[in-house]
Amino acid sequence: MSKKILLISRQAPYGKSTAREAIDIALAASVYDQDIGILFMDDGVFQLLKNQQSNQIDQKNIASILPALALYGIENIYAHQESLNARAIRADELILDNLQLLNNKDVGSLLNQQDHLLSF
Amino acid sequence: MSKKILLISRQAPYGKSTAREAIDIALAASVYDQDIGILFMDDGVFQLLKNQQSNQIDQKNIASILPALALYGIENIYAHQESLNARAIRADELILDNLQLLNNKDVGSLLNQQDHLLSF
Amino acid sequence: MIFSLAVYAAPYSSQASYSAYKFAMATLEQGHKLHRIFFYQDGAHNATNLASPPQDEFNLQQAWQSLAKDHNLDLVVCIAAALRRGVLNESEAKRYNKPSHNLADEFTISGLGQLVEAAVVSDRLISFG
Amino acid sequence: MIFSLAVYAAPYSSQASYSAYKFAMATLEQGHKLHRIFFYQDGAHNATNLASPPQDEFNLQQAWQSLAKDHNLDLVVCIAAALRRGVLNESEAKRYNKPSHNLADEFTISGLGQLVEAAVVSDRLISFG
Amino acid sequence: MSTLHTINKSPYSHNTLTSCLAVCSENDGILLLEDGVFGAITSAPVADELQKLIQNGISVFALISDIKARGLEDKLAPNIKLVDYNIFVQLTINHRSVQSWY
Amino acid sequence: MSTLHTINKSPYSHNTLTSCLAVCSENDGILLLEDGVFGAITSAPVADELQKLIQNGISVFALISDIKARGLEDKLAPNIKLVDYNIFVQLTINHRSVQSWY
Repeated sequence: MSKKILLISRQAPYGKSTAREAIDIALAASVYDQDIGILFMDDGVFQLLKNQQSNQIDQKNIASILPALALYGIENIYAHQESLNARAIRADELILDNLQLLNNKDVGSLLNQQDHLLSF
Repeated sequence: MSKKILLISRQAPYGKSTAREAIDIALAASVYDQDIGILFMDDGVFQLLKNQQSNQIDQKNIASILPALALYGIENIYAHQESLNARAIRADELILDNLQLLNNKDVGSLLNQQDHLLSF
Repeated sequence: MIFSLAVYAAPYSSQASYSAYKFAMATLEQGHKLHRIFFYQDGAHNATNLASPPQDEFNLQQAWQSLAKDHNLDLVVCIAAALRRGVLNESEAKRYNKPSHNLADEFTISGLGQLVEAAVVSDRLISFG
Repeated sequence: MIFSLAVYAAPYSSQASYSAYKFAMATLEQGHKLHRIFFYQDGAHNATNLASPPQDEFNLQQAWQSLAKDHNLDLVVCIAAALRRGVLNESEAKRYNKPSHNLADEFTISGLGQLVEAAVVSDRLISFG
Repeated sequence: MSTLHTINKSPYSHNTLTSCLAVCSENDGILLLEDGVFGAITSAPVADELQKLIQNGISVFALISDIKARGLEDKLAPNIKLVDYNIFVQLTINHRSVQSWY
Repeated sequence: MSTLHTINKSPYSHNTLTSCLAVCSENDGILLLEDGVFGAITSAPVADELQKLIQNGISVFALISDIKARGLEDKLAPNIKLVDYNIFVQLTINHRSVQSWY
């Protein structure tokens, strides 16, 4: 029986390695036959911005890695609407176009449906 | 010519090692013949609370180490009044009785008088 | 119940590894099965055998090792996290031409899949970071 | 001007060490004297010689070593921070009966006084944490 | 099904507790540990909101060893239940999954 | 004499920028770097207060490489000066000492 596992990525890209290492887990998880989702909230939504030029600080580009999530078969990719609003980030600024936007209440319900939460 | 050096300790005790390692620097600095001060502000003022029982979490007691600052000849020990207020910490709850209380403006002036700021 | 833990923070610098250790002890005392403890990100530093804290301080690396020995625990360090942070076993040290290795006994180095597998087989997966 | 830097964060996990490195380069390019770079707290991890990041990632430990060689820099790691975090030179490894040592070339291990001395002789002391 | 949330950062310096409160649901539990226990004192940021959530059925716990270590026993807000590691384990069993906020 | 303040944490998740603004004085400078550059965008918490301080003589800078890395060039608040590491070094010389907030 497959398990519902949600990764919650809440950290900004680059200042810490957390954002990058959360994506690595998502990609690793995709090869197991489980129901994997990933939720970007709080500063984690900054990872979704287009136009990141991380070569400026000698780091790999998070925005370039994110499209791999869908390629690896992770279909449930969520972003927290209130986190986007607080940062004045519009839908057309996002690198992913298959995002499901969730409000506070939706996030609460989503958490309650999971078997495991992996938080970063 | 002696230099004015201020340590600024802003982190809560125990959750991170920062508070402890800042005190170690203050004690090390005291043997040089410089004008050393230490300022507790933000969550750093939680270090000053009496009744810490850090043996509960297998750590050395910050409240027991702090009196060493005066013994090592560090006379300028400051606490940020607004940080104490925000945490509802009263003067009689503090482990040190030789603290100088500074408001926002005083802190700004104090910083501007230093040759070096060591921040933790 | 079957538990697994994920540890993301360095010992000493952060209290989170210590909390994970205390939680692990409590699950075992209650008779639960602890399937795996997975160390990722700065949690990799829990697996060094070179940490030398003062005698009167709690030595978390040693505590993990004793707990693992007593309860036959599976302590796994993520290989990618460990390599980036300089925690190597003998074979990785050879592969990367490094002069020494520092992985503590009782720990093994393996891939991120071990965390996912732990999630699959465990009733509860608790993260400490 | 005479500069010294204090580095309190681990490489890779945090960007702060990288910022310190770029700042150090800029001071040298402008012809200032860099008296010392002092590594404390998790900054001690900058001094391991075992970090093995993927080839296509920036290797900060190596970058520090090259910079130090080129400019004859004084890279000092706090002994108390290093011992607790498992960064040892040969003599400390012997003293603590540890099977190996991992201090990178160009780094020396010394006491906290070296940070205070740096403050005393430098016009500017900049912290990265 | 419900979620247990753990918070290990001070609400005076980090916004994790605020984020948690925004999305936690009825019947969820919140456990404060490490520096997260500073969220259990009467003067804590979002202390009022925390009390409101408690009225609405959310249970709030704090790890007693972390409270004692920091000398906070006399400063606790009402209706926060002090627990040890054994009860922490029990709480993770009573909820379906655990979200760690840090 | 004046102080240069550096901020390397996001003001959305940490309270460091707020703490800095509370105590910084006229003629001080503030440099945003690493995740601190999220404080330079128009929607940032304390963005209004930052603008007020700029009107009152405080200079605010942001490290351009960190701005570009995070894709924030089009979202910057007015009157924030973009600088490189060479100017960062110069700023530390122009001020008497440097307070790093993290």
